[in-house]
Amino acid sequence: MSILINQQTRVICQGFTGKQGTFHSEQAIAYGTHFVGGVTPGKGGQRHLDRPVFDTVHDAVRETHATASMIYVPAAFAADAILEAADAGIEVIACITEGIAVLDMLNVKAVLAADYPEVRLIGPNCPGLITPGECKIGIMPGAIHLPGKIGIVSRSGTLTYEAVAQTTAAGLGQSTCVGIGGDPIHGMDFIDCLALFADDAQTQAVIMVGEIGGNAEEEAAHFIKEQFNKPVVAYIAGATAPTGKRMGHAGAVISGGRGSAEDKFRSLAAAGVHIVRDPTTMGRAMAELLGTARV
Amino acid sequence: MSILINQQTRVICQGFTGKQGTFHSEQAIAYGTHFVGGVTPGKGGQRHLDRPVFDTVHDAVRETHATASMIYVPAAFAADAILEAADAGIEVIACITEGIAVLDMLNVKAVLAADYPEVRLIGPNCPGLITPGECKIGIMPGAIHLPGKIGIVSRSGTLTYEAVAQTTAAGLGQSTCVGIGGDPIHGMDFIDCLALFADDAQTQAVIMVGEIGGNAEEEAAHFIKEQFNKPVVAYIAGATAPTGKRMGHAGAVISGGRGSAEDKFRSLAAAGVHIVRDPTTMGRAMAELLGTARV
Amino acid sequence: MNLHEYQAKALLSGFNVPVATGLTITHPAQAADDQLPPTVENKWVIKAQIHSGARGKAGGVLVAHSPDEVREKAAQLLGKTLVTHQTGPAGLPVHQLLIEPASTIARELYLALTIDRQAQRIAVIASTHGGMDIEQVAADHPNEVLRLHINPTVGLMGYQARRLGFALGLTDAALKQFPSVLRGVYDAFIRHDADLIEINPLAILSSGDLLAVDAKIALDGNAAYRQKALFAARDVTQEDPTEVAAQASGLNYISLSGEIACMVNGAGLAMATMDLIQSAGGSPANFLDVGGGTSTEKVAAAFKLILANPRVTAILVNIFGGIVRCDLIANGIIAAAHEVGLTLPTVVRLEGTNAAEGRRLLAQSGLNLIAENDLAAAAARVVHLSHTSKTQPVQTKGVGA
Amino acid sequence: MNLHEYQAKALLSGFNVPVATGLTITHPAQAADDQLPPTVENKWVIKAQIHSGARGKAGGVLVAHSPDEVREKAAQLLGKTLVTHQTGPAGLPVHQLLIEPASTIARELYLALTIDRQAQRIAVIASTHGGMDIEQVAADHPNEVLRLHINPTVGLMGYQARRLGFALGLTDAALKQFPSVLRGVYDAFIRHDADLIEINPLAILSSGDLLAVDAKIALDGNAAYRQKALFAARDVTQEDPTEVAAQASGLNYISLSGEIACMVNGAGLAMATMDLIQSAGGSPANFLDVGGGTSTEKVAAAFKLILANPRVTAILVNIFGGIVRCDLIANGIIAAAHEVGLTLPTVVRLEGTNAAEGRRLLAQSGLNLIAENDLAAAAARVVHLSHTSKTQPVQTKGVGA
Repeated sequence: MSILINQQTRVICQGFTGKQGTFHSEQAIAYGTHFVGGVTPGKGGQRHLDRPVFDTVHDAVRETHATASMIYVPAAFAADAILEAADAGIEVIACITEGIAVLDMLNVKAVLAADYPEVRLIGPNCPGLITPGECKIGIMPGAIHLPGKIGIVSRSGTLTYEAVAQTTAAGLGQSTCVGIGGDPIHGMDFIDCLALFADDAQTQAVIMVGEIGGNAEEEAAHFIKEQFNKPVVAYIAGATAPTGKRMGHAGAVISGGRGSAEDKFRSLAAAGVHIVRDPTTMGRAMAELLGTARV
Repeated sequence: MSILINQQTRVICQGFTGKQGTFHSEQAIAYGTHFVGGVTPGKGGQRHLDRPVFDTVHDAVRETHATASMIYVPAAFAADAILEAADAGIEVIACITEGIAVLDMLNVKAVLAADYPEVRLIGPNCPGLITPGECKIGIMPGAIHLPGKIGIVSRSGTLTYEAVAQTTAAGLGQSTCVGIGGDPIHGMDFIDCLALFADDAQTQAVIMVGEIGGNAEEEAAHFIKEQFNKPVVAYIAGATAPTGKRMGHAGAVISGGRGSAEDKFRSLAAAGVHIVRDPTTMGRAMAELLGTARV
Repeated sequence: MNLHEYQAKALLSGFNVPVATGLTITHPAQAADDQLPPTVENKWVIKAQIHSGARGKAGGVLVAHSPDEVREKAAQLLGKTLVTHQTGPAGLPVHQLLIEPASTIARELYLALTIDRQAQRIAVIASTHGGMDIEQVAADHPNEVLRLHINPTVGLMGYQARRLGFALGLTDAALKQFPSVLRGVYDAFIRHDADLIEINPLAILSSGDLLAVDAKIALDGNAAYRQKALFAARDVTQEDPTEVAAQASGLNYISLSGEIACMVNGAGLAMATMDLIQSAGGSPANFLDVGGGTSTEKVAAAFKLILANPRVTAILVNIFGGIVRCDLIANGIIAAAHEVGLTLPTVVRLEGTNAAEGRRLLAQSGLNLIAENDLAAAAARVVHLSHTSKTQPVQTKGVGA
Repeated sequence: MNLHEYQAKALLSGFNVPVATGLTITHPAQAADDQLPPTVENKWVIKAQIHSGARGKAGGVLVAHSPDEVREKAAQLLGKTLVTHQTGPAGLPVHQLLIEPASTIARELYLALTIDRQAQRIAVIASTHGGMDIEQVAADHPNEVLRLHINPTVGLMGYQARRLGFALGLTDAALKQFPSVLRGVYDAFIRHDADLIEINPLAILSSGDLLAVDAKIALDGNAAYRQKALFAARDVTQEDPTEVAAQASGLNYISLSGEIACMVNGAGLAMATMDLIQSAGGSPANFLDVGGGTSTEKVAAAFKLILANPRVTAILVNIFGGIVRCDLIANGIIAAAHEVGLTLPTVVRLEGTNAAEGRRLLAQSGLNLIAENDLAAAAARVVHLSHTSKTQPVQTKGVGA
């Protein structure tokens, strides 16, 4: 099953003919993704990577019946690209672009909520998402993944790869991995992903990778306690980060004593989540948890 | 039962101490409306019509637990007043004010949809609504009403009174009468009212009073055909109005051959609505229809 | 409120919409050699500034090939009354002309923004069929009229402009310019509370550049309080003088072609009254909504408007007193009837608050006012009186006239 | 990016937020008699312009009663380094002073706008407890911190401003002025892509008027491309020089107080690496995210930043090669190690794409680079090396130094 994307997902790329778009589209195609074309305004009618190029996402959807898009356009144009995809009927939009202004994202979220409530936005400033062996939309290295039973949802990029590599090493594999991104205003959140994992038969357990700052992990803890019944392993990065210092991701700021790693670990533990304080043990902890769960 | 408002409805007035607000608040109180106070910024703490005055709707709601508001503030401030009421938790907002700019109303509707989807806005540029014998919020003459079984929904003001007087004369009476207003962008529409009448045990049938222009009546016809099971009598004003001339209400413009009275009569008749072409026969037609219905 | 073409273009130009450099004149002498906009080929277009489209077919758009010819053609047009299919048979007077250099047009597009009340959004409408009536295009080629809606949170988005540009088949300079033109029109719409902005045609010149060759702007009357400069530029010579006078008195009046005048409170009831007159065999002379807070002065003003129409043979007053008390209305009618010297047969139907007292006052007034409680009967009566009135003069007991 | 108080006030003044007329100087002589802002009572306030609050307690705000005293106090402050509880022990240098006339303050309010990421809206925060740390107020008097959110479609509404004005207990002039002040702050926030605008205190003067006595603005770094003028006014003297240098190289570096440097790709993995160092008994010297498209130049720049910190005793490089291939990273590390003359013990963990080849390259490089496949082992190793390195110099086979 998996969530959000699978072998049937018809993927396009916005910013297709740019350097980033080209490279990651090539990777997606090489991974076996059902990749049907791309969009670069003004290059409609050309071919690129043996796929058609369109001037607009509407054209691309009309011609290819695409249902998912990965966005690599520059930050100044990314809000426009997200709304173009939504307006054209794209269901899953992964915006990889980093550096989008916060006010732009506030507007994007307001418009999505008002006009396109069904659209699933992943990111921005995220690695994207992958259903191993089926569909890769983003910048993650495909080779470390293994089709399997663990859903992974993470605010971090390379730290997601750790979780992936560890679950692959443990032979558990992944159902779908979603990097939700580190920006303060972003699309799908932990809870949105957990809700999908809850209904996905392939997903037997979830690894959640959080960061200091905000309170998305606390909200996720509440959700898990109330209505999520599969085992969850969680790690929160930033226990040693000093208060008030920015740690790369704009979202990762501890403000006013809230959002610390300790707060988050505590909330998650109280919700019955198996917390790990050592990021190298996520896969092992999950294997043990599922081993125990099987008894 | 009735819809939207009844004896329990706690009503305030925005623009309470103004000339219009004062007059219509007095009328509402005299009618027996559960009228709990009003709002005029800067006059908080005073009393008016033996009711408390508040600086803000939030204050009024906190102190009086008001659930409905009637708005008589000038057009330039009416959009603000509507959103203030919604933000303060008012459930039923009747905006009597006419002359609100269209762009203001576009924004009001967008914000209501996004942030206050439960709020019921009636108007603007409307006579308000009344549940006879229980609660009067608006400018309609209370005396012509009779508690009874007919729901009335109308785009017109005085023409609503015709429908009321006729159903009173016929001894049928009214459950609730809603004047939805004639502006191009407004709150509750025919369909919204019909949906409430459908679930209201007191309402046995509905009189719908439409006008030329727009296609709200055509949409209502579709709704009635699909899912409304009570008898409906409908009259559309403007059969003799020439194309393209404005007939007072900004909404009443025939544009491009659509929205004519004939179009509307035809749609409604096709939906099983009993149409009357003589506005003096709405009450009689309803009495006959219900007489027949009883057999 | 409508703007003239020259006003619309001046407004749009402020939002970087490309328009020709034009000269607006009210007298041929103003088109002096050194005032005329420069042209490449000594060719000017002279356009009558009236509140109507389809001016070309009505002879309202002329071409001249020399400054002398410009003045000659201008003299022909100024003071003329133009009748188009939009003006009605009375036509509209030409008091102002817009003189522009002629352009070499490669293609004509249609572009408009308006309020879509169903979508509750501002709608952009565009078509490759420019220079003709868009309603006709919509009827003939429904798939070639492009529509999209603007979310008020973000306004016009770049992708929307791009999408339309590609869909209109634009290339090169026009493709690059189009988003800025559309942005300008949108900004003008929002900033100035427009109901409609229509550029028809939006031309692609032979140079490849875009040019708004004609422009029409209608403004939201409800926003007059915050668009004072534009509303101050209203040209009432382009409107029905009776309707203008009505507005000045706070009345909503529209001239119609029949002979039975009516005076009603409420727009819906006024339309219903017209419908009743028609179905009773008469023909309404006007729509007249006296509104809510009806005073003696307003009623008097309303009678004056009605009586200024020589076709009127009878009057129907239909008041459903709500907040307004019928006795006060009756007093207003009586005072107004005296003031204006009412001689035409007048049927008065008063219903609602204090209706009985109102009827009593009318009956005792000594005026030729026929009270009818029943609206249907009132309509039948006024139609009957109208027919009688056409054949024989009516005796009145009024003090006036 | 943070603005100085004087920059923030100049910006806000352009949006009609009332601020005192001030003089900004970099040298005492600039505070000439005829340059000083006029005062009623010959009383000036001299404020150090540093990127920190709580300047008063740190001696950064002085009062003077004559122009001579102004210059004297200015001379005391300029060139000083101020340490507040927000600056860290190193403090911040004072290069600029803002001199304002002293005001007679009746009450102090707090007003701020910021992004509420949970509500996904701009939030307005206000309190009657002005002039103090709002987080402390929120802790002590949670009910006296007012919050409301702004819908992006309509922006700040009139009712919101009125409501806050009444809730703050404003009367008379202040009540009337407040909506315009809040509107100004909101417009400035939107127009200039702020992250935070804080006016603390917003004073009610004894005259009854409002005055922004202090102002703090932080801008959204992601919006730098469209706020060029403001970002050009960035004062890097107020920032950690290493962090500034890192940004110039496209690196994200934050100085910390420990002795084990780390170089990681990805912010989350970088934090996780710090956590691991700590739990292994070490203490991280920095946060360093080399980002995605890591080049030899970037790796070299990263090593230079790390080595510029004299406290560093060992280095942990942790790269999870995704799109970036580990063999390329290894080559970058080798080249950089040669270039900068790397002598400190360095543990390198390479994982992901082409990791094996990367490890082979490191092993053959002849450099003192210790490869560890396992991240936990790498952390333990670097902590061990760090302890050793403190007591005895490390022998390196490097070509540099």
